[in-house]
Amino acid sequence: MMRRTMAAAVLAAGAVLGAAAQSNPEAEIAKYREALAAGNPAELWEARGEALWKQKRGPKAASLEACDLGKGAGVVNGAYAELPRYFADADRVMDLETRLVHCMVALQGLRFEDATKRPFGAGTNRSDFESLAAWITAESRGVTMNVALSHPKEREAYQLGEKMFYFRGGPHDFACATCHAENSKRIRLQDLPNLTEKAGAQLAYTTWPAYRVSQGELRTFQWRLNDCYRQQRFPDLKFASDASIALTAFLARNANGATFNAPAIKR
Amino acid sequence: MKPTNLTAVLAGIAAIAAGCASMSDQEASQKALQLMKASFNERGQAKLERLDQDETQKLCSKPPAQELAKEAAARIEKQNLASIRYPADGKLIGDWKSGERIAQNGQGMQFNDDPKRPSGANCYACHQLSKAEISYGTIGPSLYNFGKLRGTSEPIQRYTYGKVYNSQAFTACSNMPRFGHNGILTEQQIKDVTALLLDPDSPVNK
Amino acid sequence: MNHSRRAVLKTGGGAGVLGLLFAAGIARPGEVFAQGAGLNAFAMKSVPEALRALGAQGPAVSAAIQIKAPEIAENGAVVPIGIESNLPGTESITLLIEKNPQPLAASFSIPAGTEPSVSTRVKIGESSDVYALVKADGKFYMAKKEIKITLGGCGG
Amino acid sequence: MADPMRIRAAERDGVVNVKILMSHEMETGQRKDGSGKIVPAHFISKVTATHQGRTVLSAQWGPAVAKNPFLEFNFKGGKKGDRIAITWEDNKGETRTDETTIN
Repeated sequence: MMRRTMAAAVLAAGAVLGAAAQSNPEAEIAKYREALAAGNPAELWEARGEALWKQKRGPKAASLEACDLGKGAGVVNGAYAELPRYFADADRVMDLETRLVHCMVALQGLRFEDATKRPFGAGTNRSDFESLAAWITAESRGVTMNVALSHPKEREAYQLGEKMFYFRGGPHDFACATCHAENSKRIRLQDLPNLTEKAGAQLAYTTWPAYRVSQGELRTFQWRLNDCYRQQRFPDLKFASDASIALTAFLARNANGATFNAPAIKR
Repeated sequence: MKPTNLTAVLAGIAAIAAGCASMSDQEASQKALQLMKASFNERGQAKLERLDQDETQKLCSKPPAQELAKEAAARIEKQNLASIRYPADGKLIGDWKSGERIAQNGQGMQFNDDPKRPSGANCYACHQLSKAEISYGTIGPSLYNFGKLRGTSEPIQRYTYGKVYNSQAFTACSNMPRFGHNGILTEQQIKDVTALLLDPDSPVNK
Repeated sequence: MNHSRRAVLKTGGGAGVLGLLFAAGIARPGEVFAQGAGLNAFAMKSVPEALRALGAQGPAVSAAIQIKAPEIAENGAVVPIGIESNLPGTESITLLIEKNPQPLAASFSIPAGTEPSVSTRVKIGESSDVYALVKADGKFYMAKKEIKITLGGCGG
Repeated sequence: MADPMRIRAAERDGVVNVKILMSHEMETGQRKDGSGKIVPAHFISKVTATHQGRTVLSAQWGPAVAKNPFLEFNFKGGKKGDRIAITWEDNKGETRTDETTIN
């Protein structure tokens, strides 16, 4: 099956080669992306993440298997498609990373500062969060996005996230909306999803985490927000911060109804 | 669904959502700012002051479907027009080759950038300029043949320099950074970018 | 795995190792070629030098070799490239990237029963011609394709 | 220690398609780290694939192969249930072998 798909992709690639190539960069880029999809190194992170989830760690020598991601203790399948959500035990809306930190502290006995030391990995200095997120999100592949706004704190997070989305600041006057509020725009050759519209919001949110070939790293949605703000010339968005959760809540909720399809592979 | 429709729907959702939380738009703006101030760390040259908006930024922090009042737009343009400083030597056209390098460079002012190195303008991120560079963005209009179409008269030179210096002087809530006003580019760099756009020898006009 | 051979590889670390291996009687010329490229070829700084090190000067251009790769890559850090040879008796497939500091990227030896077609992903520093070198029935053949590398994203 | 590879081997009409992902930095030896120091070259230099003990592909790589390498090839003669083993060895002498079953 996989072989047939690959063969078809290669055939399709061969057919277009030479003909329309020069005049159609978009088609060539599409081919580039298709060829990459044949083998996604995100799988290497998924394997590490599953092992981490089950490994006994921390002062309490406990695994994360009893962690409640919102669908009951230890239920991973489909959990990511309903995050961020309100957790009564913390009286707070939490996204995946924040919830994982909560569990590392509560179950494994780690201190918050130690647990959050390395939100994003670089080379062999890997982030546990990126590996865990790779595996946990993979367990929601094919699941319909269903982020609730039933608790007042969920509604507040959504509303504040929306405000953040349009907030212009910094020396460049950039907001999220500068690049992500119109259809069919691109930066350099990269298509920019219109996050104010259902289709764009769905496509964007359901394809993170992703293996970023430009970095050779698996990156999470939280990383995506952090790095967008860096490029917006804002200060450094804190890992597992309330602003980060609010913006995630806004964008995740707008993706409701779409089928989750990550970890993906991107430029 | 058209963006305007959806924004209306979203606004509707937000309104319903706000129902019991009963946060007015202004309250939400204030609360979001507090939230952001508590959720960002200063890093490198990016201080928390960057979250303090000027009036232009404040007025422009709104969904595109929410129309900006005519009077507000006029105020933004007037204020920003007044900020433009033209070069004392009266020369607005620099070196287009240097302008091309500035247009290609996307570095500068990020928390991981060296503040001692000059910033780029990253024009190609949003605009088509020369024919040779196929990797260009479309957030802004194509500027290919910018000078060829407009000529290089004194008013065109002043408009071009001024637009790069402070885009909001001509279009309120433009997406384009105010390169001179906010100190992203130096006077010489703006001259060079102006040359890239207007010089007949520049690849933009070939 | 031959342990004594690995020990030599460890201490050698790249260029010049091939001569050492021959001298030590560990590698036979036939074996190295059967595995594709001579090790010192990887250190060469140009395509002609690399070809010489591989004993493959003046390979004939062949339409029976296909390079399957996008003409434009969004990022040079990962460029997918497949090479397929339709030459009978294909023994090895070698990939060279002209503008890379060391053009020789990878070499595959194809035993009988294995299809003369491999896919991998390489780094390409800037827009460049890439070459596929195929050894078939003892002779060398070559094909070429240009790959453009674009600048991406916000540039930061 | 290096992480396991992900290997997929699928037989169809007598041809086995093998896809491999390896976890490796593939440092070129030309990149500088944050402090401006050259990061030493560290890359997989040799890959061998065997089917029931017989070599079905061997490769020599330089540092231009992309980080977290991907390799795909096809060979004849494998059956469902047969074992495929992949071994890589890098320029520092580290090595790793993983196996999978053809399906």
